[in-house]
Amino acid sequence: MIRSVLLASGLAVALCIGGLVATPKASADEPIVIGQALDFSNWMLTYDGQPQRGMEIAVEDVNAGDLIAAEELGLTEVNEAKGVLGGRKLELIKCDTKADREQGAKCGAEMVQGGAKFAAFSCDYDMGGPAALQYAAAGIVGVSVCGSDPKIGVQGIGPTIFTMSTAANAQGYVLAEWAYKQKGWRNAYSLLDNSIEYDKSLCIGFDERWEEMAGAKLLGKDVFKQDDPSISAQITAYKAISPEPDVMMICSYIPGGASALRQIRAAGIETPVLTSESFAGQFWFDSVPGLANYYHGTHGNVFSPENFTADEKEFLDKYQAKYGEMPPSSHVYLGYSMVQAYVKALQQAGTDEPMEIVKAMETFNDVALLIGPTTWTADTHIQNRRPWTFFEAQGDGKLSFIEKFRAEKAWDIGQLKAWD
Amino acid sequence: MTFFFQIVIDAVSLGSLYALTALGIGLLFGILRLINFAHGNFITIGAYALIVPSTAVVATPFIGAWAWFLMIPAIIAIVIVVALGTERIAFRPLRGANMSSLLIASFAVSYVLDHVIILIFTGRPKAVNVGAELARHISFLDLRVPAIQLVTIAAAIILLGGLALFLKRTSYGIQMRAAAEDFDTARLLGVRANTVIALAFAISGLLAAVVSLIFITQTGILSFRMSLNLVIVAFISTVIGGIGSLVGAAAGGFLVGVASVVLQTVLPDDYKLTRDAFVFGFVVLVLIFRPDGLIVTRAVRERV
Amino acid sequence: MSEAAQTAVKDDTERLETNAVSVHFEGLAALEDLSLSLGKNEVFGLIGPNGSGKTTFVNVVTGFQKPTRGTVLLGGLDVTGWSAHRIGRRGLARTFQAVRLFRELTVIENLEIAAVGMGLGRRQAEKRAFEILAWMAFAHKAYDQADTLPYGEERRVGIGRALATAPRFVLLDEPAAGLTDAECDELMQLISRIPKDFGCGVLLIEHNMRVIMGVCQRIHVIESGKTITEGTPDEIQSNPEVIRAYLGTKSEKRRA
Amino acid sequence: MGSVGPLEKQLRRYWPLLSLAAILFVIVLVVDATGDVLLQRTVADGLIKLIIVVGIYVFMGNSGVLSFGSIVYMMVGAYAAAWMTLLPNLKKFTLPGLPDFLINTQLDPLPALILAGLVAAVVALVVALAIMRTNPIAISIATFAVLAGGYTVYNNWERVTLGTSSIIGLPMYVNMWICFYWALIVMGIAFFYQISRFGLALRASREDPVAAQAFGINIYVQRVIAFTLSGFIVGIAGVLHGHFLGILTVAAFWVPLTFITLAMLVVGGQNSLAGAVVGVVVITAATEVFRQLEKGAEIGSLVLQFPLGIQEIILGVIMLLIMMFRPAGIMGGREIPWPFGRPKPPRAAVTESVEAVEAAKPRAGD
Repeated sequence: MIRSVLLASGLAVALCIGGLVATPKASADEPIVIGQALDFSNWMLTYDGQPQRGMEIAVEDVNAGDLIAAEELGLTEVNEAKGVLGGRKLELIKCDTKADREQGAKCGAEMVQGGAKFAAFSCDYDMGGPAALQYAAAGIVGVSVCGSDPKIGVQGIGPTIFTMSTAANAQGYVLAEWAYKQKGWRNAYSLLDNSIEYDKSLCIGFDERWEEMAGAKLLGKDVFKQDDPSISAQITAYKAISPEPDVMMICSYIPGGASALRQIRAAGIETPVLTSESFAGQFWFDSVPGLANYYHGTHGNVFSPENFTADEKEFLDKYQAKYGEMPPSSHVYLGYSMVQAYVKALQQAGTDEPMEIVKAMETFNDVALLIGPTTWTADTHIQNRRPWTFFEAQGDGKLSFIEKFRAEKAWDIGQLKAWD
Repeated sequence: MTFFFQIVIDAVSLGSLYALTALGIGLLFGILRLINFAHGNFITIGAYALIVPSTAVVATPFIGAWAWFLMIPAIIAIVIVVALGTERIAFRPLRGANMSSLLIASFAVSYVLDHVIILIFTGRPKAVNVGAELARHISFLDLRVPAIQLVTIAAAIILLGGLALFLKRTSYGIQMRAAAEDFDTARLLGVRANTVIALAFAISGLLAAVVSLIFITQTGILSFRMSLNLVIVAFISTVIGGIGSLVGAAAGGFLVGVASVVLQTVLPDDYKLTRDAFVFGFVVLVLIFRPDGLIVTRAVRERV
Repeated sequence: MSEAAQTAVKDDTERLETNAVSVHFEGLAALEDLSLSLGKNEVFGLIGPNGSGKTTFVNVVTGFQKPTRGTVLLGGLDVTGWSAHRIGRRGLARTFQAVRLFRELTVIENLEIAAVGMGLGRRQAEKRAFEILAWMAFAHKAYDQADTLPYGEERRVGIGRALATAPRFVLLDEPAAGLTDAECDELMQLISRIPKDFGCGVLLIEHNMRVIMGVCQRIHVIESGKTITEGTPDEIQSNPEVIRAYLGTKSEKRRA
Repeated sequence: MGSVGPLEKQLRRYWPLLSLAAILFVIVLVVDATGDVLLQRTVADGLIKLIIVVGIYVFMGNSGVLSFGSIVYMMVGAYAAAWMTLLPNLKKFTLPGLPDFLINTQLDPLPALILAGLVAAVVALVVALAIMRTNPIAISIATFAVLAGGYTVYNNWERVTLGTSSIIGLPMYVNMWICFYWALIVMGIAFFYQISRFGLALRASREDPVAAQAFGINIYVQRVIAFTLSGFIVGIAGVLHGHFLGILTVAAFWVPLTFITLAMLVVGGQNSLAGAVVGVVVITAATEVFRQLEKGAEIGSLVLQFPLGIQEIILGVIMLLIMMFRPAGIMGGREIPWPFGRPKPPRAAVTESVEAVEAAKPRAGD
């Protein structure tokens, strides 16, 4: 009994000692610290992992004076000085959120305490939110590596919070416009996995834009859940739809999305399927053997070497040299671009004071980062019209580049103004 | 009419999958009062055994590449070994502990196995294509039915029938039934606890392996969280069916599966999202009005 | 003399009665037309061979079993079919064959619970519990955990627990089972003091003939769920039917 | 023997509570003195878990009925507090499904917290009235079914909970000390309940339901009381959780949190308040130590570092080992004992006891 109490107190004391860490103080000669409160080990790794690696490479590049597209971004002096603001090095500090909210908040606080004035947080709004709130409370710049919920940012968490990604509703817009204009489809059907907010916003955006366009009809929609072992009931319902839709928009993510697609194709439904970034590349293609009539829109191209731009090629060579493989998804560009954006903002502001960085970032207007033209304004800290890269799979087990496509109509983030 | 039969088959096959899972959980729950959340890990491990252990993003098939007559016994054997291993290492030392200790132990086992999977394979989902021919639809009359649904139904019938015969006809089966109804009395009557319990774990491993193969044929994708939902549903089914009653467990699983499909079909769009709330609401009602489940055994009656 | 005992109302008119109680299980009669009645100033014995229906009778009287026919009256009030806890609150306390102490609680808590169950607050309950413990010379073990007690003491606590409810009647279900002779003597001593000190009638169900004969004023004998006879210890001991049905065949039970 | 003063008697009576409070106070004080913000967050988070666990304990520990679904009351409390504390303007646009009176009011943290706890208590009461009549196993499963049902409803009730999205804009006033005060209050509630006649009656039903009924205890009523109280406490934990993180997501209130909190209770020992507290302290401390080790810790010249992801495996194994070697939990169902000897019965009772023995002697030969 007493032993138990002693054990408990002993652990508590160990806890106290374990927690005593020195706090580094920043000065002009010391490195500029960039925080990473990301999932390094749990299921969010699928989304956080690649941007995390992109950031690593970017930081190495800055410190080695080898930043991609330095000239276009007006950052040649960074490369010459092998560092930012006249030679200060960048340094990454990391914390594993383990896809856990409390741990996420703790990681956020840890980044602040570690001296970061610019820090990344998880893709998802609900997973990344706790860390972002810590950043916002401390007044440092927080950027989501790939969060697509428009409530991230000024409208939601706070004035210093940004995301690298495109709003999910805007992704729905660009997918709808592409399907309508480039493929000439008119009858659509949307299948929503309602387990996360991203997918809901995506399908809302798609449905909304689709029904606006002349002659386009939404013949039906249905829902399923990420962890449903079978979607046979939905398939049976789909088969009853007449005429057969031209395109099936699936708003889901891997693994549930791959499972749904396998069942759909196995049911003999060969309707063209359209998906967005959350289907995260082609690593899951074994799930749907001989996948054809599959169209996928995402941030950029890591799949079709013959279509790489010079910048992409330069980056992917570095990636391969460092990690010995090709990145599984274009999310990796988001991480690199985040550091590019920070460096540009630092140079522009001439200081690492967070509010100055925010002001600099809010002047970005189609700045050509690796991920593509990036725009932030005082009330929009998310992309709503960045070009989207389209691929198809036609039974050959890989994604082939089709084109980059930019939506005509930007999704209006003004709907969220009420959050202020 | 075709539509109707299609729905019936959808419902029966999902019901069969749940029934097989519920049976695996119900068996141990009946005998040991163990809510074995690690049952989900048995299913997950069976699926992961199909691919080469590696942290690479794209999975390489391992056992999944073998011919089916080698693959199926191999997966079954692996899962049975895992099930027996957890029994020997984790649950046997806890024999006689109360229900909450057992529950927490099974949670701990499940937690450890989850993270072993993460450590070996990472938390990223992995694709594997097994039984693609079965996933395809076959036609008869006007119906187009995925072969896997028929396989699921057939597997459920064969395994339930086989288990029923085993329990009725063999001496181990009779001992196991006695243990499920009243473990203490059964022990007094000379039932060998270790053997019967190990056997029960082996059977639950067998059932998990079959569910694993069906599941993966259906979905083609692996993730360490893949069977949590399945296990929750199966566990609830066990209770609806009647604690300690194996027929009840299977029937409960079947009922929940059918109810899910029917609700998914008949509910208006706005309410489809809350489908599960209806299912769970139904569960609460059953528990209130028939607290011992639909099939009552002696196991739940309190003796004065 | 304890306060509880002093304030107990010695109202002889209150009785515990059963009228033609019958219990049938799937057509088989476990009890058939059993009627008996006891007052608050006596120790009343109920005996019968194994399987004669004693346990069923106990369950009926205490509300754990509904009779198929017949009524149970407690102080004139019909309590037939009441739930166990209501009957308990009405003034019928009991012990159990299996003792059934609250094992992880202390002795004093076991007694307090009984008092609390009657609606007393914690402090009053504690006071009463100590009075009972004092009465049965057991206060020194008040803070022992119940599952650490030897068997004989467990039974004693069981009786104390029943008395802590300030009952009108107490039903003792085989309190002497498994006790040594010395412990039996102490037990008889204790039981015989209950009616006088607490104004509480005792219904004693027991196998041990020495205990039954030693403390009961009247004894009711049943066999196969039916009454054989009722009378004083002397009458019972000389009744040939009883000797045939019970004493004769179960003489080995007399451990005296 | 020596006389037992009234002060000592009171101290002894409240010792199980006082000793636990003292342990926590020391931990909080030391952590506060380090000035380490991260450590303070860890402790605050641990204290919120402690409130949850104590809440679960109030029902589960005293009744012996496994409660699987307590986290749903945490969710109810958390959202209720959010509805009461968010800016009216924000609510009008984001949570239009709320009734007008809720949209238009904005309460201070403290009244909101208490009201939200009461809302959770009322929900728990309604559930308890429905399910507590059945047998213990059915009750456990029913509590879980209620959790699953509530989770689904909140996950889809867009206009009131924002569904799968997260509510933000909650005032973030919660810090370690506030968590500590509430932990004390909640432990006090749990302790006074436990020594009250209601707690005693429920514990009796845990030990032996049949005997408890025979002694006038209405198990149904006692379970309902405890479950309601438990809902209140867990609801408060929900409020603190929301205002600590500043963000609310339905997905947070699901199986993982259910399991970790149950594990803390059972590992500590579900039958005593000390078990609940010790379980939380031990698991929180162990998790934190492993987390530090995962980052790499220098011990002398030795650098210890766990591979990523192994801390969970070790934690799971430790939990299993505790279950094996102390199936009743670390505390084994006991409270922290008074360090200065066993309690003594009132002298009067002992004296009388002796007299009774004396009085009995001559009659023993009858």
